[in-house]
Parts: sequence; C-alpha cells; structure tokens
Amino acid sequence: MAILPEALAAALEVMLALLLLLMALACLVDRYLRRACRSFVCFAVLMALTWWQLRAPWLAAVEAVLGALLTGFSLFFALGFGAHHRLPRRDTLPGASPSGVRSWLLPLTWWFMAAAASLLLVDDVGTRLSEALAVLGPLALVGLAIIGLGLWGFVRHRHLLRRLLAFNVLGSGIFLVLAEVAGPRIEAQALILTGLIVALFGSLLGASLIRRLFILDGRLALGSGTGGKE
Amino acid sequence: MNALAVLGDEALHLTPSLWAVVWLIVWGPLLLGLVALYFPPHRMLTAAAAYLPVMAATGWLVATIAVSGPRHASLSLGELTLTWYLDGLAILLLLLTQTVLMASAVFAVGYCRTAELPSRPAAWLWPLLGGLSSGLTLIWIAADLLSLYVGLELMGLCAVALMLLPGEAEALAAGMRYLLYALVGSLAWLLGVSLLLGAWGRLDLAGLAAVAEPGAVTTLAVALLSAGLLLKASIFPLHAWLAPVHGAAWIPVSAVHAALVIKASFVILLKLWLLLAPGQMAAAWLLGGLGSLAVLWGGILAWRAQGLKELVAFSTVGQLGYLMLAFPLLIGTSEAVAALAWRGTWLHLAGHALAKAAMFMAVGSLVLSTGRSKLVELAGTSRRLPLPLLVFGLAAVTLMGLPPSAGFTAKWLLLQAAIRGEQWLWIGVLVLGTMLTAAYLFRMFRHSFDEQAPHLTYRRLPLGMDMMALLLALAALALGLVADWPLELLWPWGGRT
Amino acid sequence: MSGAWLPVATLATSLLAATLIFALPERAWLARTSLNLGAALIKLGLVGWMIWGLHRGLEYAVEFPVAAGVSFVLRADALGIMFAGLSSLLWLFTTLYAIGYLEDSPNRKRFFGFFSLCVASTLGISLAGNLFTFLIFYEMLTLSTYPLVVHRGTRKALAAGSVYLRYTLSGGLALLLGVVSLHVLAGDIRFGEREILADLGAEWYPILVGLFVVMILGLGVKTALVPLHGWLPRAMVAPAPVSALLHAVAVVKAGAFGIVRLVYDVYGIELSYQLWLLHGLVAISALTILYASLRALAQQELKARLAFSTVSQVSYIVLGVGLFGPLSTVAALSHLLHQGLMKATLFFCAGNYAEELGIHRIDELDGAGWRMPLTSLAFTVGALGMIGLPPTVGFISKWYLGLGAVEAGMPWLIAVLAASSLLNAAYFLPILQRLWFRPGPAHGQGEWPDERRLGRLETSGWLLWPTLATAAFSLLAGFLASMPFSPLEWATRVASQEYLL
Amino acid sequence: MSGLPFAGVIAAALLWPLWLAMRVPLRGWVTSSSPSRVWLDGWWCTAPLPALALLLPWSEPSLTLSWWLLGGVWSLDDPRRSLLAVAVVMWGLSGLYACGYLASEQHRQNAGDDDAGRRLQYFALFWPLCLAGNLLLIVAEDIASFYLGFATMTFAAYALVVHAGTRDARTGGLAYLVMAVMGEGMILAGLLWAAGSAQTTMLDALREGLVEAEQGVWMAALLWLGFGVKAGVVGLHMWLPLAHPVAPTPASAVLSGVMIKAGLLGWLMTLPLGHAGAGEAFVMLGRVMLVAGLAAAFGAALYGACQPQPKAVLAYSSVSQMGMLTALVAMGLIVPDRWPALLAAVILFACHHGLTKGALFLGVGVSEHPPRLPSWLLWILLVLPGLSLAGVLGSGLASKWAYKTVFYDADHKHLVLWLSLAAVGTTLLMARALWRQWRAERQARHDDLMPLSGAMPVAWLGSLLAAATLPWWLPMGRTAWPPPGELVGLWWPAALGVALAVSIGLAARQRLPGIIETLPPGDLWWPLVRGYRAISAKMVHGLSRLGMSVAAVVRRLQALERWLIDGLGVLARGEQWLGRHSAVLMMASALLLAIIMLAAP
Repeated sequence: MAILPEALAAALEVMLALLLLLMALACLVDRYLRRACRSFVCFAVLMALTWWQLRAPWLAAVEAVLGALLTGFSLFFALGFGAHHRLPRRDTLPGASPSGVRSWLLPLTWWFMAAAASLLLVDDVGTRLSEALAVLGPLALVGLAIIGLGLWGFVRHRHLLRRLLAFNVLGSGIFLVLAEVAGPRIEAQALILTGLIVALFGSLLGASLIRRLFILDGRLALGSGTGGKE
Repeated sequence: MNALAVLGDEALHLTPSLWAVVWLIVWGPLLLGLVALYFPPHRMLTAAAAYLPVMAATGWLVATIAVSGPRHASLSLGELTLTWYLDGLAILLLLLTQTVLMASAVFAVGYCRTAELPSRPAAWLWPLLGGLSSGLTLIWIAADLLSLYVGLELMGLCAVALMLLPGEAEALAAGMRYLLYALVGSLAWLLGVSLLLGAWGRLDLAGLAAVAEPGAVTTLAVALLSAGLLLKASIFPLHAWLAPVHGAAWIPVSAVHAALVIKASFVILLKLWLLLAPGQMAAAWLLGGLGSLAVLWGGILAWRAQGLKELVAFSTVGQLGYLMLAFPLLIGTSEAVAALAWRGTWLHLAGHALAKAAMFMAVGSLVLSTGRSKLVELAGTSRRLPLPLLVFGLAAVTLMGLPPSAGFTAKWLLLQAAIRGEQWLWIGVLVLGTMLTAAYLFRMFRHSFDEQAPHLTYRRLPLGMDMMALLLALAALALGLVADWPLELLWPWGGRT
Repeated sequence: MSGAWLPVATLATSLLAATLIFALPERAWLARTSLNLGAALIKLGLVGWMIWGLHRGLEYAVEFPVAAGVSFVLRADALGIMFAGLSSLLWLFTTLYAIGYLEDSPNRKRFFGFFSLCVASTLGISLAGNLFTFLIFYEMLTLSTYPLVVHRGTRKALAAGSVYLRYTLSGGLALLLGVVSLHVLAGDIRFGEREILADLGAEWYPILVGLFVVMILGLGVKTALVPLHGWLPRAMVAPAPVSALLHAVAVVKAGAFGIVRLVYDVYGIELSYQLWLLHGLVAISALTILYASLRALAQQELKARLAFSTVSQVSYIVLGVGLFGPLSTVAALSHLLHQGLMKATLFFCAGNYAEELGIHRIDELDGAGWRMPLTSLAFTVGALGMIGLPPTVGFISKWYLGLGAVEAGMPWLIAVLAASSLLNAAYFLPILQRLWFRPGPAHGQGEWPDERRLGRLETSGWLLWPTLATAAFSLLAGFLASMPFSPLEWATRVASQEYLL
Repeated sequence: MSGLPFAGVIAAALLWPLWLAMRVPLRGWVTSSSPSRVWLDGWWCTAPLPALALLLPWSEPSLTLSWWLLGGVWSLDDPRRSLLAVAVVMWGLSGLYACGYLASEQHRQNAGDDDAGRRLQYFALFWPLCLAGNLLLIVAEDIASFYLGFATMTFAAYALVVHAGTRDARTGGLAYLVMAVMGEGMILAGLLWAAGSAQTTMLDALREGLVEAEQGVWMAALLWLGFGVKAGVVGLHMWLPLAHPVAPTPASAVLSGVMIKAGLLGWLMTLPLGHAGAGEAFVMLGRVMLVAGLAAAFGAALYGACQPQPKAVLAYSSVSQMGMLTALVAMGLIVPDRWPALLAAVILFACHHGLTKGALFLGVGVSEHPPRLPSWLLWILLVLPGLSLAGVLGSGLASKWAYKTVFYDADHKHLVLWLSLAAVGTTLLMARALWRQWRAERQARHDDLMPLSGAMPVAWLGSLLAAATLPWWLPMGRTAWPPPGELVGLWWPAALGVALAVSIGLAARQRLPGIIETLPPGDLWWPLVRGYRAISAKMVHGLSRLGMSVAAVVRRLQALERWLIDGLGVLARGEQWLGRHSAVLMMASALLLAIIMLAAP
C-alpha cells in the first residue's frame, strides 16, 4: 500500500466508491434477476477491495469468501441455477405502494438521519459542510448513498430475491459507514465481521426459503396469493 | 452507578468454577442440540435427563450469585474485550430461559413423536433450539454492544431457521417475512451501534453510560437502535410478522419464541434506554403509548381471531404492550415509582413467559389431539381433554392478571406505580387490557364447555407433554405468591445512579 | 403465633382435595367421594379447632411478603372464623348433596375439582388478613365458580357464564383499583388496623370516599346490590348445588363479607359513619331489598324466584353493616350465617323437586308436599325463615336488624323490613299453599313433568339428608339462638369487639 | 311448689300437642298401607289436657329459658290463667266435638276416599299445632315466644279454615291468610320498633317503653291494628265472616271462641293500658279505638243480621262482641286509673264470649244434625247461650254487670248506653242465627238425616255447661252478681232486641231475601278484592313493562356491541396493511422517536 502515492490512493478510493455505487444501483434496479445477482457479486468483490483499501485485510478476505463467493452462490441457488425449477428470469411484479417520488420519501428522510448523524460525528465544532464532507471521505458518502438505495430497494421491491439483494446492499452500506465513522477500531471490525456472517447466514436462509417457497407454490413475494398478489 | 462499581472491582471477577458454569450454560445447550441432531431423543425422560446438567449449573449459578452478589467477566479475543455481567436480573432471566427451554425441549420430544414429524427436520430442531438458548444466554449476560449483537443475531437466525422446519408454504412465507424484518431490524440496530461507536469510541455498556452524553448523535443512535429492536420485539405497529410466525411454527418453537425470543429484544431496548436516554420522558411516553395501542390492538384482534394459535399470538402482541409501560414509568419518575415499575415489569415478563409457553403447549395438545385448530371446532373438548384445558386456564389466569399469579402481582405493582406516579392513562390501559384479555381468553372456555357440540375423535397424547405445560403454568402462578425473593434480587437495579 | 399452620392447613385441605380430584380419573367415584367427604370433614374439624382456640384466646396467623410492600396474610379472627365455619359446614352438606345430584352425569371430576377450589377460595376470603390477600381469593372465587356456572354446557348456561364473568371480572377490577389506591395511600393495611385511614387527615377524606365507592362497586357486584345484580338470576341455570353454594355461601356472601370487612376492619365503623358512607349503604340496600322482592314476586320459575329473593336477603347484611350501632352489626353478621343456612335449604329443595319430579315452575308444584313431604317440610322451614317468622333464624336476623334500625335513629327502615316481610310472604306463601293445600298429581290429578324414582325414600338419600340437615340447622340456630357458639352469640362477640375498641 | 315441676308442666302442656301433631306424619310414614286408620282417636282428644295442670295455683308460675330464642320467659298471672282456662276447655270440647263431626270423613276414608283421608290427616296435624301456638302465646312473657306462638297459631289455623277444600273454603282461607299476614307484618313492625326503642326482649318492658318512647303512640297504633286483625277491629274484620262459615264447626268454635282472644291478649300484653303517665296521645288513641270498637259493634250487628248462614251471623256477632271488647280496652287508655277493675271485666267478658260463642258454634252443627233429644229440650239448650250472649243471664249477665259498674263508677254512663244499644244488636243477631238454625233443623228433620250421637252432643252439652258455670270456676277472682233491682236495666236491651227482631222478621219476611242476595258475607272484602285485582293487573303490567324496558335496553346495548364487534373487522384489514408496511413503519417510528427526542427539552 505504501508504495502507492497518496493521490493515487485517493483516486483509487474515489473510483472504488463510484464503482460501488454503480454496482449497487445496477444490482437494485435491474429486473433481470440473474444479472442483478451478478452485479451483486461484483459489488461484493468491490467491497472486498474496499476493505483491502481500508487496511483491513482480514475483512477483505472474509468479504471475498462470505460476501462474494458464498452469498453469490446462495443467490444463484435461490435462482435455481442448474436445477429443475428455475425462478422466472425477470421480476414482473409491480412495486409496492407507495410508488413514484413518495416511495423515496421515507428512505430519503432516513438516509438524511444517518447522514446527519455521520456528519455530526465529525462536525462537532460546526465546521462547514464541505469540510465535513471532505473529512468524511468518499467511501462514507457512498456508504450513505448505498444505505439510501438499499432502503429504497427494500421498501419498494416485492420480489423476495430482490429484497434479499437490497438487504445485502443495505448492509454493506452500513458497514462502510461504520468503518468510516468508527475508524480502524478493532470493535468496528468485529462488528462488521459479525455483520458479514449474519448477512451470509441470512442470505443462505433467505435463499433456501425463496427456493422452497417457489417450489411449493410458485410464490415470489410475501402475501397470501401466489405471485405475490396482495 | 452500581454496575460500574462492580466492573471496576477485580475481586468481583468470576471465579474459574463460575466461568466453567457460565460456559456450560452458554454452550451446553448448543452442544446437546448438536448431539441430538445425530441421536434424536425419543423419550421425554431422556431429554430431561440430558438437560439436567445445564439446569443444575443454572441453579448453582443462581444460588451463588444470589448469595454473593453480582459478578462480571471479561473475555479477551486479541485486542477485543467482551464484557459479561451477571447480576440478579441476568441470573433470573437465565433461570427463566433454561426453565422454559427445558420444558419446551421435553415437550418437543413428545410433540415430534405424536405429531409424526418428518425425522430430518425434526432432528434439526435440537441444534437450533440449542443455538437459540446460547444466543439468549449471551444476551442476558452481555455487558457490551458487540456481545449483545452476536447474541441477538445468533438468536434471530436460529429462530428464523426453526421456521424452515415445518416445510409448509405458510410457515415458509412467515419465516421469510420474519427473516427479512429481523435482518433489517438488525441493520438498524447496527447503524445505531456504529454511530455510538463512532461518537464515544467504546461498546461496553458501563463505559458508554459513563462517557455518553445526551446529544444529537446519541439521540439519533438510540432512535435507530430502538426502531430495530421494536421491530424485532414486535411492538405495535411493527408486530405484523408475529402472528403468522406463531401460527405456522411448531408448537414448542412458538412457545419458546413467544416466551423468550421477543422478550430478548425488549430487554435490550429497556437496558439501553435506561443507560442512554434516561431523561427522554416524551419519547418514553411515546413508547408507552405504542404499548397501550398494542394492548388494545392485540386484545381486539385476539378477540376476533378464529384460530387458536392466532388467538394466542395476538395475545402476545397485547401482552408485550404492558411491558412497554415500563418506559414511561421508569424514565423520569421518582425513585419509589421506578422501583415499583421495575419490579412489576420483570415480574410481568417472567409471568408472561411462563404462562405463554404453557398456553402454547396446551394449545398444541388440543390441536394435536383433535386435529382441529379453530376455536369453534374445539367445542365440547372439556370433557375429553381436561388437562390441556386446565393448563390453558391456569395460563390464562396469569395472562389476565388475576390472582394468584405473577401477572396479578405484576399488575398490582404496575398499577401502584402508575397511581403513585400519577400517570392515570396507564391505569386505564391496564384495566382495559385486563378486560380484553379476559374477553378473548374466555372465548376458549365458552366453546370448550359446550356440551351440545358434535363429538370429535381424539388422539391420546403422552402425559408428559401436558405435565410440562402444567409445570410452567403452575410456576407462573406460584411466582405471583413468592415474588418477593426474585424481586429483591433485582434490587438495586442497573438503571440509574 | 402458636398455630400458624392451622389456617394454612385449613386452606390446604381444600386445595389438596381439588388437586387430587383433578388427578383422579372420571370413573373413580368411590375415591372421589371419599376424598370429598374426608376433606370436608377434616376442614370442618380444623375450623372447629380454630373456633375453640379463638374462644380460648389463641391467635392464628401466618404471613409472608409477596412483593415490595405487600404481604400475603392469613389470620383467623372472630369475624373470619365465623364465615369460615359457615362455609365449611355448608360445604359438607353441599358436597353430599352434589354427589347425589350429579349421579350419572358427565364431567363430575371437573365439577368437584372446581367445587373444592371454590370452597378453598371462600375459606381464603374468610381467613384473609389484609385486602391484598382478600383480593386474591376473591378473584380466585370468580374463576373457580365459572366452570360451575356453565357446567351444564347448554347455550343458556354458556351465555349466563359470560354474563357472570362480565359482571364479576369488572367488579374485581374496580375492587383491584380501589385496593391498590388504598395501598398507595396508606400502605399495607391489615384488617383491624382501623385507625390508619382515620389518621390520614381530613384532606384525604374526599379521596377515601371515592375509593370506598369504587370498592363497593366491586364488592356490590358479587353481593348483587341493585343495579349490579343482573348476573345472579341468570346464573340460575347452574346445577342446584351450585346455586346453593353461590347463593348461600360462596359468591354472594363473599361480596357481603367483603363489605363487612371494608367497613369494619379497613375504614372503621366510625370513619365510615363520619364520611356518610354508611348512609349510602343503607339507601342502596333498602332499595335492593324492596326492588328485588318485587321482582321475585313476578317470577314464575322457582329458582328465579329464589334468586331474586337472595338479592333481597343479602342486602339485609349490607343494611346491617350500614346501620351504625352494635345491634345492627350483630344482625349483619348473624344474617351472614342465617341466610346461608336458609338459602341452601331452599335451593336444595328446588333441586330435589327438579331431580325427582322434573319441576321447575311454581305452578307445577301443586300437591308436591304429599309426594315429597320431607323436602317440602324443609322448604317450608326455609320459606318461613325468609319471611322472618320465629322460630327460624330469619326471625333472629330481622329482629336485630329492626332493633339496629331504631338504635341508629332510622325507624323508617322498619317499614322497609315489614314491607320486605310482607313481600316475602307474598311470594313464598303461595308456594307453600301449592305444596301442601292444592290437589295435584299426588292426588291423582295430572302428572309430574318428569318423575323419577331416585331412592327408597321420597328421593335419593344423598339429596334428602343434606336438605333436612340444613333445614334443621336453620331451625335450631333460631330455637337456640342464645346458646353459646350459636351464630347469634358469635356475632355478638364479634360486634362487641368492634365497638369496644 | 317450686319452679321445676312448673317447668315440667309447661313443657308437657306445649310438647304434648306437638307430639300429637308429629304423630300424624309418623303414623302415616310407619304404617302407610293401612287404609282404615283412625286419625282423630282418643289420644288425639287429649291434646289440651296437660295444660289443665297449669291452672293449678302455682306459687311461682314462671320459667326462664336463657337459651331459648332471644331468651325466653314464660309465666302466668290471673288474667292469663283465666284465658288459658277458657282456651283449654274450649279446645278440649271442640276436639271432642271434632271427633264426631269428622266421623263421616273417617267413613269415607275407610271406604277408600284418599282425599278424605288427607283432609283428616291435615286436621289431625294442624289442630294440635294450632293449640300449641295458642298455649304458648298465652304463657309467653318474652316477645319472641309470644310472636312465635301467635304466628304458629295463625298459620296453623289456615289449614283448619281451608279444610273442606271447596271454592268457598279457599276464598275464606285466602281472606284469612292475607289479613293474617298483613297483621303479622304490622305486629312485627310494631314490636321491632317498640322493642328497639325500649331495648328489651320482654313484653312488660316493652309496655313501659312505649310510654316513654317519643313516637310511642304510633308504635301502639301499629300494635293495635296488627293484633286488631286477629281481634276483628272494624275494617280488618273481613276474614271472620268469610273464614268461619267455611271452616269445620269445631274449628269455627275455637277460631271465634279462643283464637280471636289472642288479639285481645296481644293488646293487653303490649299496650300501656292503665298506665297513668301515658300522655295525651295515648288517650287520643284510646278514643280512636273506642270509636272503632263501637262502630264494629253496631256495623257488624246490622250487617250480620242480613246474613243467611248461621255461622256467618255468628261470625258477625263475634266482630260485634269484639268491638265491644275493643271499646272496653280503649277505656284502659282513656281512663287509666280504672284499669284494674276494668281488666277484670274485660277478662270476664272475653272468657264469657269465648265459651258462649264456642257453644253457639257447636250448636250450629248440632242443629244441622239434631241428636235424639226432644225438640223442646234441644231448643231450650240452643237458645240458652244466645240469651247469655245477649246479657240476659249467666255469664253474659255477670260480665255486663261487671263493666257497667266500672263505668258507672268512672262516670261514663253514655258508654254504658252505647254498649247496651250494642247488646240490642247482639240480640238481633242471636235471633237471626237461631231462626236460621231452626230452619236448618226443620230441614234436617224433614230430610231425615242420620241423627248424631256420641261425641258431638256430649261436647256441645259440655260447652253449654262450661259457659253457664263460667263465673264460678274462672280463676279471675269471684264475680259479683247484679242485685235484682238492676236487672231491668240490664235486660231491656235484650227485650228490645227480641221485639225488634220479631217485628222485623214479620214485617220484612218477603223482602229480606232480596237484601240478603246483595250482601255477601265478608262485606268490605269484595270491593277490596276488586280494587286489588284492578291495581294488581296494572302493577303486573307495569312490572312486566319494567322488565321489558330493561330487557329492551339490554338488547339495545347488545346490538350496539354487535355493531361494534362487526366494525372491528376493519382492524383485520388494518393488520394486513401493517404487515405490508412493516419496513416503512420501522423507519417512520425511528424518525418519530428521533424527532421527539430531539425536540423534547
């Protein structure tokens, strides 16, 4: 790491952040499920890189194994990759109400809360916003953005797999913010590690649930009827 | 504050023998569960015997701590230090947990056999229950947010996994919903924790209480934490996932879940609020208000419920509402009021845990024996199934808060606190809640005492199942009369200086 | 504290009996019967022992803390033991009766289990040493009587059970609120520590009055004070022994006993008088006495008429409590016992008619005296007692009540009493006339609704002997009212304690 | 003699009739299969005999029973001993008479008529019971015993009244019972009130207490009216003419002869008669009583003279005579200082009336089934007690003289005049009764009914003898006989009455039946019954309306409840909504909490 010049490191960081945001977006808005899952695997790999970048090699390794490999595997398992019953390739369910701008309202306010809190953390004495943003760093900002996206996705989507994806993205966003605001503390890493494990198990559980629900009565969303008609 | 003083005192570290006991209690059930995965118990006595060491260890721990006072322990993993703290509250919750778990496990043996559950998923019941137990134990004794997080997640994931076992679509859908909300709740919690960590740089509760100042960040963190925990604790209006889960899960799972799992989130919530938001009276009133609404909402829905399990599930929603009254009664009130409310809350929690587990078991026996699950279809059961009905009745006594039961004594204490604190609203809630509870619980009896109903065919159940339920129900009753000893252990409490 | 185990043992007898009965199989008639009777006899013996001990000045008390500041207190004082004596005596008879009554009917295990629980609760009420303990058993009573009320399991019984619960549980809640508030106000008041509330000071008096009203609302439900009496006539769908128990000992008396405790042992008679609480009691009980008698007059069902008569008669107790003076206290306390004896007799008789002849309505009773002379004789004794004619116990109660009314300076109440007597006569004498002087199926005219031959005597011995025993007791307690240990004498003793202090 | 034998005697006197009453069901129970059992046997007739021992001159005729009811005291003094004597004689003779009177029912029972057997059993059961009550009330000194005796006698007599089981008997029984219960109510109220204010359980203390009590006169009025039902005070007398004719003749005899004297005894025991310090209010009460008594004396005579049935006429005569007695008792309140002398007169009058009226009633039965006696002898014997009642001879003359002297001494001559006029009425009644009896006897002889022998005539003759010899054996001291010069003053009412009767009888021979048709026995009873029916119909209607309106309110509430419950279905939809929006709600609650916490001070 040390061999890289500082500017390059900063540029790398920004690029990583932008890529993360892009992948998260791709993963969340894509209605083609397999593509979305692939985007998520990419997102997870990028997360691993980010941990490396943040000087947390252990986390990077764990993220690569748990986040990219195992979670990706579980997602594809849920899709029915290579099995007899496959999920439909495209999510055709309408979004949950409220739709449009209003569907953004709550995630935005929530995001605002998180952002405000993060800013407040570094902004004790009332420095200007731009300085605070600078202090917070691009990864934290992207983390916040990802939180917002993830929340939106979680609230808006009804397809279970997409909600699972949204949860994973949301979790990653929170890890990013956590890493940024708490710094390289061992506690933060422990929390993230736990969170990763939880996310993996959650994904595994979720994937198997989705799979079996689909096999049992073709259900793709929560609610009483098949096909998620609520 | 009290907890701090203990943590600073080297002399009050756990002795090695106590350490061993604690480890046994934390991991013993999990190990037993793993063993049972490969050698599932077929007789209830076996299960009871296998669990006996854990129970004995719990008993010994309780006795020791009760005599010698609170103890603490720290566990270092490299640079990371986890702190555990065993005070009266923790050991009592431990005792409660292990009692309910053991009863449920023993009940589950009979249940698996009688309900002829498929053997593979049935075998998985054991390790998952063990994991649940470990998670719960961890939560009760944890004194830092990381341990709490680990415990919470362990418990939550096990609980969701247990939903997978029945394999029916309804159960799976309920489990899926549960999973999603549990995970999102955890994330909200994690966000809150990360804010706290960022702001104050530490995770141990005692340290946080010492350094954290009320401010915007703490406040936001507490709000986020609380939202996550409220969702996990299924407090109105975030309770909607609960009823399907209880309705679809296996009976012993529902019993443990209603008795303990959702309580864990509540316990964490209460602990954190007392530490981090001791002056937030308005917000505490909001929580109390949510609790009141929960009492009404849960009560009314239980009253309208058609299915037996549904009724019990909504009853849980309503009963949790009473617990939420702890916030307005504990936060920003005088010492005397808080002392009463503190005791009342824990007593209610314990009473409800025991009674609700017993009630679920009774419901399980009824449903299993008759093959019917609707209230109306159970008409006329009292002649053939007196014991489950008796258990149901005894549990109902506690839930309604009628004497002699833990529920009654708890209600007495809460009422006393409300009157003394001049918070009249909660009196109305308690009264109305009692009436609603009576209204929905007596529907069961009204149907079961019907002698003009067509006769059903009945399946014989092992006596041990009902005895377990009876044991729990009687414990709930007895707790109302001998509440003094456990309540004295709760005092002095870790809430304030 | 020499005999702390005695109250506990007395209570445990019934509880244990209940538990064992629940544990026995349905078919174990002999074991259950012997258990029932054994427990009843043991309990009667224990209570008798305590009575004797109290007579010699011993003290029986036991207590332990339940939660912060509240204790569970069992204490046998003169007032409590009086009620305990009544309940254990009548329990014996009612159990005997119930065994015969429920012969060959389903769910006997459940019935006798809850029956024992019910008596345990009644005993607990009588031995309770503070309001908290009282409340515990008071609510326990509600719960344990519900299965008895709905025992038949018919639609009507279930509906009556619901009504019963609505009333009693709401009443229980009101009582709970009052008791808790009182507890907050004055701490854990033991029965007999009357000065605590009086010493609170005048600024608390309005609150005390309010709490009293709330608690009377709670207790008044069980006492069936008008307008809180609606459950009682409906609860008549229960089997006859249950009605006897509800009306004579358990539920109604629990409420009345609670009022007695509240006035005498919590508020203290002087404070109650000072706060005008007693006047309220007098007014409401006078209203109840007359209203219920009028309603009884209009009933054509035998048990319904008896039910309204109970509403009216129990208010005598409240009236006695409400009048300020030792004589009325004697009246209230002795009527507590007297009414139990008489009403149990009457309900037993009603049950006998129903079981043996299928009679439920009054106009079916024509000539039943010839078919069932002993039962009818017992009924006559009970009815005359209700009217208040000597030498039955009813006269003794009425006598002291009237004297108490004069003593309290309210002679107009004598008009209420006389009117009540007349009304009682108006609704009981026609029954007697039908029983004895009208020609009916026994004279070869028409037939009984559903005649069964239950025994060699006019009906089964299980049914007959308890009936005769309670009738005999209600005669003897009147004849020998001035003997030592008679209800009257014991009531006088309690009253003298009350007013000497 | 000491107290112990007296206790034994009194116990025997009370328990023996009770045992005889008990014997009836016991015999029925033990030997249920024998149809020809004789219920009114020799033993049964001995019921009042042990009470005769009470008439012996006991030195200390008092018994205290501390365990009894509210504490019992039983004792005897001369007035009560006199009444007791008359009661015992009358009960004994009537019992004997009843054996013969009910022999026909016994025959019917033996012939297999179960109803007759039942009626006999009731008679055999309640007769001694009634007697025991009567004896108890005479000896009782404490209120409870007195009330017990009074109530026992009253209610047991109901069974005697309705003995025949006919429609008329039931009406008479109803009238009797209704009035009796009302009387009991008033007595109870009066006793309670008086005893409460005097704080006593004894009758003598109660009398004292009445005088001192503030509202004593009201208590006294209640007691007067309450006992007045039994004693046939005007307005409360309706049961007498209804119940007497329908009851078996021996029962009528004791009802009219002995039992209505219980009312008188009640007055004597509870009213402060002869109490000097009683005050103006009591004098006022006395005047009211006096007027009521005289009204009864005249009104009953007039109304009774129109009755066709001899027993109804005799019943009205009882009302009339009791009215005179009421007037005498009232004088005890108006002129208290004359009371001791007046008391003797009252007792003498009461005893005389008891026996004479008993003899007259028994005579009615005799005239309906004339025994084998020469007609002239029979008629002399039948007329004699009538003359005695009219005050012409025998005890009637003596008692009339007794009160007359008292009033002359007290200077109340106008009262004597009134009473003499009442005696005219009595004579009229006697004439009417005897006339009807004569008709009945002629009818009986014409129908050639089976003549009676044995018990009935013997009992009747015994009662005649007892009535005639009353002044010589009454324990209440020696009676003074009027000097021959006063006889004119004593006889003129009777003569006037006879003359009046004959003239009316001759003059109104044709028209009288018309009047009779319109004047049923029981006078005021019938309008009262009509009024009651109207009112009770309204009341029942009102009560059922009340019940219905209560039920309507309940129904309304139930409907409201159902509506509410149905409305709760909305909640189920709400629950679904909550289920769909949990995530959003979680965010919202976090936001809300944050806002509140930040906004709160």
